Amino acid sequence: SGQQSEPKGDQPLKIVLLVKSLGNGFFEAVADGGKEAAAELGNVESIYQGPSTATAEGQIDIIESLIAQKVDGIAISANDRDALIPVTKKAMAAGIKVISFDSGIAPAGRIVDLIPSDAELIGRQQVQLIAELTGYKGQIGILSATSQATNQNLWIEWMFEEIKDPKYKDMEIVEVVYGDDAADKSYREAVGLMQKYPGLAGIISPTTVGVLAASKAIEDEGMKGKVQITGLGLPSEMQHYVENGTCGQMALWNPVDLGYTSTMILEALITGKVDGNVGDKISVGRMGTVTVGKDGVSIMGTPFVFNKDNIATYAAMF
Amino acid sequence: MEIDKTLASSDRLVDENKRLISKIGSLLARWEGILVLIIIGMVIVFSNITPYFLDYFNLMNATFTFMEKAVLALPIIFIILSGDIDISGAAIIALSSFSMGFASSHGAGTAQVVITGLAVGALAGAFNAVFIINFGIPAIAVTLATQSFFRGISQAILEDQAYTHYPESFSYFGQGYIPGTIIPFELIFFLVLAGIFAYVLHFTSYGRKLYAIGNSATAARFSGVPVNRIRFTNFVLHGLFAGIVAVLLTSRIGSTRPNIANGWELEAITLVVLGGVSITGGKGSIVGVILSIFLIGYLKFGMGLINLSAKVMIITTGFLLITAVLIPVIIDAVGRRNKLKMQRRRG
Amino acid sequence: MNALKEMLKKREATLILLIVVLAVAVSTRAPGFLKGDNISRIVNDTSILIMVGIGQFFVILTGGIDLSVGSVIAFSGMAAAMMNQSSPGTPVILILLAGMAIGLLLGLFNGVIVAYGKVPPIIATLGTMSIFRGFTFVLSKGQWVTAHEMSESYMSIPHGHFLGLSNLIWSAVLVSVLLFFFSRYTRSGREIYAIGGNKTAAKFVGVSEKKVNLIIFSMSGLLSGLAGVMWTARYAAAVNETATGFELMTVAACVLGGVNIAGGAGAVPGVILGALFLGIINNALPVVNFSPFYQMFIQGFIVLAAMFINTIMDKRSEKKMLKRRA
Amino acid sequence: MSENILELRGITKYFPGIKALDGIDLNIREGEVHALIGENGAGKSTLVKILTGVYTPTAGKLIYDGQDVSFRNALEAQEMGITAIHQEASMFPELSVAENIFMGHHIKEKGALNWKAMRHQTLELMKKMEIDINPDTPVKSLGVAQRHMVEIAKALSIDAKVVIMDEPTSALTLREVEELYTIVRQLKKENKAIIFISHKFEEIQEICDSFTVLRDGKYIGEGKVADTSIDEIVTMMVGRSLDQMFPKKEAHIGETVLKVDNLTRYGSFRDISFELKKGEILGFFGLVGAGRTEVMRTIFGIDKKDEGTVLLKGKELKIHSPAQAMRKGLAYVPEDRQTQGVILEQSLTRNITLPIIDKISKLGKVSRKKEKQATGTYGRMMEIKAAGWHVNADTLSGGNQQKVVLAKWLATEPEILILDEPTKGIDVATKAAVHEFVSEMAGKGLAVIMVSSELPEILGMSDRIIIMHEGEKTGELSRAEATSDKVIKAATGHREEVRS
Ligand SMILES: Nc1ncnc2c1ncn2[C@@H]1O[C@H](COP(=O)(O)OP(=O)(O)OP(=O)(O)O)[C@@H](O)[C@H]1O
Ligand SMILES: Nc1ncnc2c1ncn2[C@@H]1O[C@H](COP(=O)(O)OP(=O)(O)OP(=O)(O)O)[C@@H](O)[C@H]1O
Ligand SMILES: [Mg+2]
Ligand SMILES: [Mg+2]
Repeated sequence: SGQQSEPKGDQPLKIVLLVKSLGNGFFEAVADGGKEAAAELGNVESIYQGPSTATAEGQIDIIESLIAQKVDGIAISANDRDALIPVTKKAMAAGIKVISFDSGIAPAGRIVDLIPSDAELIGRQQVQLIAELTGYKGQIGILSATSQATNQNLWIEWMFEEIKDPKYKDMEIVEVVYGDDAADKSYREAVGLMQKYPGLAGIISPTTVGVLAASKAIEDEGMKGKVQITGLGLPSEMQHYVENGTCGQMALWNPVDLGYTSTMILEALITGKVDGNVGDKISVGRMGTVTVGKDGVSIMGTPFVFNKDNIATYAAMF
Repeated sequence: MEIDKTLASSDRLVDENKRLISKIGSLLARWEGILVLIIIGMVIVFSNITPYFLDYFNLMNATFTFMEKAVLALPIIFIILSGDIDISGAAIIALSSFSMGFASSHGAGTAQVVITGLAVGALAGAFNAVFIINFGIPAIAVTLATQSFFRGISQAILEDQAYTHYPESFSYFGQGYIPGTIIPFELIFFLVLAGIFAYVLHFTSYGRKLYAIGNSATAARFSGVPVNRIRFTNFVLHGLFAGIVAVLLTSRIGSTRPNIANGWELEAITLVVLGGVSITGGKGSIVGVILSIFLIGYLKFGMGLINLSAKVMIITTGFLLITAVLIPVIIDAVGRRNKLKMQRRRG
Repeated sequence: MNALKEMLKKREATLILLIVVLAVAVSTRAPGFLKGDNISRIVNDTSILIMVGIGQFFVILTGGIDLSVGSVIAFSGMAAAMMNQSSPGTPVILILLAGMAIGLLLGLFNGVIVAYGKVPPIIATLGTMSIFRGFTFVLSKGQWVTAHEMSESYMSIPHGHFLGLSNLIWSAVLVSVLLFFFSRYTRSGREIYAIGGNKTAAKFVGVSEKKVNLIIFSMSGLLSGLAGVMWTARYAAAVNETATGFELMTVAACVLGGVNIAGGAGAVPGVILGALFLGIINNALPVVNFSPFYQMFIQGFIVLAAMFINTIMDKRSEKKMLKRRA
Repeated sequence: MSENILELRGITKYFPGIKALDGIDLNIREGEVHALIGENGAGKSTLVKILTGVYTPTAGKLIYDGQDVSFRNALEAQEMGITAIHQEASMFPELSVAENIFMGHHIKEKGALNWKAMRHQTLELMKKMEIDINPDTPVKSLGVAQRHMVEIAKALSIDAKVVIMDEPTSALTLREVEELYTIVRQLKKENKAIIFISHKFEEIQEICDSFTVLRDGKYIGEGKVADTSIDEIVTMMVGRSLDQMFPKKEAHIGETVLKVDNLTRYGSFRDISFELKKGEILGFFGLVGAGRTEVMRTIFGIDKKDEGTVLLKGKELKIHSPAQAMRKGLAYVPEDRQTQGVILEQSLTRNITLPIIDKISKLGKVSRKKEKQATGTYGRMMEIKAAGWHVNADTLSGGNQQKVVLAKWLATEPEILILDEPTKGIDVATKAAVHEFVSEMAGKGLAVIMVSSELPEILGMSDRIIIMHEGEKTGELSRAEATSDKVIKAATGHREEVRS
C-alpha cells in the first residue's frame, strides 16, 4: 500500500490537529492556535478533530479517515502512546507527516514530538509551586487524571525526583490518586485525600479537570488556606479560585502556542524545509525556533505561572 | 354496460397500483428494506460530496475501523434474540487482551497468545453465565457488575503500564491483508463468521430454538428445548468472541492497556438493535445486522472524510437509531389502515 | 401472614445489613468513616444518585429503561449554567426551574417516541443518549462554564443549609417522600405498577400505556434536569462529559434495591438504599488504603457480591413462603 | 319481560386478513343470564372485548340503556356499568389481592388512595363470596382457583349493570363453581344483566335463561334455554348434529409401561403410586389444586422429585429435563396453553415442529420438507382453523391454540402421552374429535394419562381413574366401578369410602 501523496498544485495543505477529545477548553484553545498559524502561512487549511470520548480507538478511526482523504499532516495529542503506532505508521507510509504534541506518541509512530515543556521541568516546577504555597512543609497529595495518562505519569515521576532535594526535607508526597478527568470523581478523590490525611498541606493536580474539582472541594470542605492547591489549569477555568485565593498559583503552557507551533512544524515538514532529524532547527513563526532533540523530542518552553495578578489577562485568551 | 366495464377496469388499475404500493410498503416495512434505502442514500450523498468515498482502496481500508465491533455484534445477536443481554463485552476484551499481553511478555508465541486470549474470553463468558443461569441473577445486573470486575482485574495488575511487545506474526490478524490483494483479513474473517452465524440462525435447529426461547422461554422448556444450556452456550460464545475481538484489536493496535475498547459494548448492542433484532427477543435477522454494521461503519467513515465533528456524528447515529425503528412502525400503521379499508370495501 | 410486606422487609433488611457490614468494614481501615459529618457528606454526595435513581426506578418498573439520564443531566446542567453565565442577575430559583423544565422536555421527547412511536425504551433512550450528549457539545461550543462564570447564588443552590442539612439532601428527601407517596397513594403511581405487571390486564382495566410512558419519562427527565443544575452548581463546573456513564449507576442502584428489572416490582425505599450502598462504595474507595488501581475491581466485586447475596436471600424467603403454604 | 339493557346492532370487527365478527345482533335483558355460545373462534371473546371497550368495532351500533354509545377504552365501559371477567388471565402477580381488585377504580379519599377502605371492601367481598384470602397477599402466591375467584371478585367490586363472564369456571373447583352459581343468581336477583360464556352445556342449562349462538363471526340465532335441547343448540353451533360425545373404543390393555412408586415432592404431593399400561387411558381426577399437574410435571422432568421412583418398562427413569423425557418417549400437553403450550409470536409451523426440531434436522440443518410434512399431517389431524400455517399462534382463538398444542405433541409420536386438561376451553365438536382421536391412539397401543377436572370426560374416557385430594391419592377405580358419586367423594377427601 505505498500510496504517495501527489503534488497538489495550489491546493491548500490540509493540516489536522487531532486532540484527545472534544469539549475540552484546553484543546479548543489549541485549535485557535492552529487557525492562527494557518492564517499566517496562507496556504494551509487547519482542521480540528477529536473523538467524543477520550479513547485511543476513537483516534485511530479518525486517522484512518484522514489517511483516506489524503491530508498532508497530522499533529496528535495521543490518548495512548503505543496504540496509535500501527496506524500512524500506516499514515506515514501513505506520505502523511505525523507529529505528536502535548501527549506524545512513542518515537516509532511520529516524526517529531512537540512537548509543551520538558517533563522534568513540569514535574519539578509543580513541586516548587506547592512548596512556596505551603512554606516548604507538610504532606502533599497528588490528584492525577486517569491512571493510564502517560504525560501525567511522567510528570509525577519527576515530582518524586524533585522532592528528594534536601530543601523539601519537611515535605512528603503521601499518595497519588486518580480522578479519571471526571468532575465528580476528582472531587470525591480530593475530599478523600483531605479526610485520609487530616494534616494535608497541599494538593498538586497536574490536569485541568482535576485542579478545578480539587479547588472546589477545598472550598466546600472549608479548607481554604489550610490546604493549598496547585497544578496545571486553564486560566479561564481557574480564574475564580486563583482570584479568591484558594489556589495561590498554578502553571500551564499556552495551548494557543501549542497549536500554533504544531501547525508550523508540520508545514515545515510537509514542504520539505526540514526532515525532522535530530539537531534540525525549525523556525516556527512568532515562537522563534524549535530544535529537534533526541528521539525527535522538541521542547517549547517552561510552563507559565499564573497568579492573582496576571490571571485575568490570560483568562481572556484561554 | 360499457361504462361499467371501464369503471371496473379502472378500479382494477387502482387496485394494481395499490398492490404495487403496498408491495413496496411491505418491503419498506421490513427492516432490511429501510436499511438498504438508507445505505443507498448515504452512498449517493457521500460520493457527491467527496471523491475519496467511492474509492476501492478507501472502502476496503475503512473496514478496519468497524470490523472488530462487527465481530462482537455476532454473539450479541444470539444473546438478545434469546431474550438476554450482556454489557460486559468490552470489559472481557480488556481482560482477554491483558492476558495475551501477559502471556506474550512471558515469552509465548503467536499461537499461545491467541489461545490464551480466546480461553480467557470464554472463561469470562462462562463466569457471567454461572451467575445469570445457575444463580438466577438478571443478566443486566450481572454484566453491569462484571463490567467493572473484568476490566478491574486487568487494571489492578497492569496499573498504568502497557504491554507493547507481541510476536512479529501476531500483527497479521488486525493489520494484515489477504495476500496479493488490498482486502483486509479482518473483513474476510468477519464475513466468514457472519455466514456461519446466518446459517446457524436461519437454517439449523439451534437457530429455531433460539427464536423459541426468545419468544417464550417457558413454552420452549416445556417443548424439550434445553433452555438453560442454550443460554449458557450463548454467554460462553459471547465471551469467546470478545476474546476473538481482543485478538484482532490487540493485533491492530499492537499494545494493551486496561482501558482498551472502552464503551464498545454499547456500540455493538446498537449495531444489533439497529439491525432489527428485537430487544425483547425472538425477532430479527442476521442480514439486518450486517446491513447496519456497514451502514454505521461507512457513515462514520464518510462523516470523517468530510471532517464532520464527532458531535455531529453522535447526534446522527442517535437519530438514525430512532428513525430506523420509527419508519417501519409508521409504515406498518399506514399499511394496516389501508388494508382494513380495502377489506371493508370488499365487504 | 402479610407475605408481601414480610418479603419487602426482608429484602430491605438484607440491604441495610449489607450497608452496615460495608460501612463497618470500611471504618476498620479508615477510622472516622462513620463519624457524623462524614455520614452527612456521603448522603450529600449520594443525593443526586438517589433522585435520578428514583426517576430510573419508575421507568424500570414498567419494564423499560432510561439510558439517557446522564445526557439529560449534562444538557440541562450546561443550559442552566450558561443561563446563569449570560445573565447572572436572574434569580436562581428561575434557573433551577428552567433546568427542570429542560429536563422535563427532553424526558417528554423520550416519552413521545416510546408512547406514540412504539420504539422500545432501550432503543429510544440509547438514541437520545447520543443525541442529547451531542446537543450539549453544540450548545456549549465545546467550552466549559466554570466557577468565575457562575454567580455565588448559583453555586450555593446545593450548598445552602436548612436545619443542618444541605439543600441537596433536602431535595433528595423531598423527591423521595413525594415520589414514595406518588407510587403508593396515587392512581397514576399504581398504574405504573400495573403496566409493569401485566400489560394486557392493565388494558382491560383501562390503564393507558401511553399516558404511563409519558409520565415516567417526563418524570425521569425532570429529575435529571434538577440533578443537572445541582451537579453543575455543586462542582462549579458545567462540562460536556458531565455524568457520562451515570445511567448505569442509576440502574445499578435500582437493581441493588430489589427492583425487578423486568418490571412490576420494587419500591422507592429499596432504591434509596441501593443508591446509598453505591454512594458508600464511591466514598469509601478514596479513603481506604487500597491501590487506586484496585478501585474498579473492588467496586465490581462488591456490587456482584451484593447482588448475589440479595438474590440468594430472596430465593430463600420465597422458598419458605412456598413451604408454609404447602 | 324486562327491558333490553344492552343491544348490539350489526357489530362487525375486522382484524387484518380476518373478519372476526360480521353483523352481530345481540339483546341483553336485565335480570337475565344470557349465554353466548359458539365454537372456538366463533368470535365470543372478541365480542366481549368490544363490549368492554378494549376493541373498537369496525362497524355497527352499541345501544346501552336506550342510548347509542361508543367506548374509547376499558375505563369508559366500566364507568358506564359494564364489567367483565376475561378469558385471558388478567392479574397483576406482584400486586396484592386488594389492589388487583381495585386496579382501575381505586378508592380515593382527599386525593390519595385509601388502602384501608380498599382492604376493608375486599374483605367484605371475600366474605360475600365465602372465600378466605388475605387482601394483602400478592396474587402470585395464590393458586389457580383462588386467582380466578379474585378475578370474579374484581368484576363484582364494580357496581355494574352488565357483568360478562368469559369461561369463568374453567379453573374452579366444584365448590367454587357452586359458589359462582350462587353469585350469579344473586346478581340476577339484583336485576343485573349477565353474559355467560361457556363450552359446558351442563353449566348453561344450570344457570342461563337465554342464549345467542354465533358461528364464524355471524349471528345464527337466539332462544330460551328452557325451550331448546342441547342437540338443537349443537346443531346451531356446528351446522350439523354430533353423534357421540365420548367415543370410547374397546381397549386392548397390554403390559405395564410406567410404574410410579411413592413419588413425593415436598409441598406439592406425597406418596403417589400407580401403574400405567399400554393401550390404557388412565384418568386423573381431582379438584383444581389437588396436585395432579405437579405429579405430571415431575414425571416429565420439569420439577425435581424429592422421593420415590419412576420405572419405565421396568427400568428406573432418571430425568432432569423435558428433553430427556421426550427422548424416553414421553409427551406432556401442559395445562396452561398461553404460557406453556404455544409460542404466541411464532407461526403454527414453528410451534408444531418445535418438539421434533432435532428429529427433522440433519447435522443440525432443518429439513423444510419434513417440516412441512409434519405440520401438515398433525395440524390437519386436529382440524385447526387458521388463515394458514404461517400465521402466528396469537391470531388464533383459544380453542384453536389448544389444538396447536395437541398437534405439536402428537408430532413427537410418543409412547406415553400425558394430557393435562386437554379439552379446557375447547368447543364440543373439537372435544369430540379430541376424544375420538385419543381413544384411537390408545387403541393403537399408546399409553395415555388424562388429567381432567371435567367429570363426564373422565368417566367417559378412562379405563381406570385415579383420584387425588390435596396432594394425596385418595382413590383408584376401574371403569366398571366408577360412578360420579364415588369419584367426587374421593376427590373431596373421603378416602375411607373408596377401596383402593
Ligand atoms: N388480535 C387478533 N388479531 C387477529 N385475529 C384475531 C385477534 N383476536 C381474535 N382473532 C380472530 O378472531 C376470531 C374470533 O376469536 P375469539 O377469540 O373471539 O373466539 P372465541 O369465540 O372467543 O373462541 P374460544 O371459544 O376459542 O375462546 C378468531 O378467528 C381469531 O383467530
Ligand atoms: N402459576 C403459578 N404460580 C405459583 N403457584 C402456582 C401456580 N400455579 C399453580 N400454583 C400452585 O401450585 C399448586 C397446585 O396448582 P394448581 O392449582 O394448578 O393445581 P394442580 O397442581 O394443577 O392440580 P390439579 O391439576 O389437580 O388441578 C397450588 O398450590 C397453587 O398455589
Ligand atoms: Mg374466547
Ligand atoms: Mg392442573
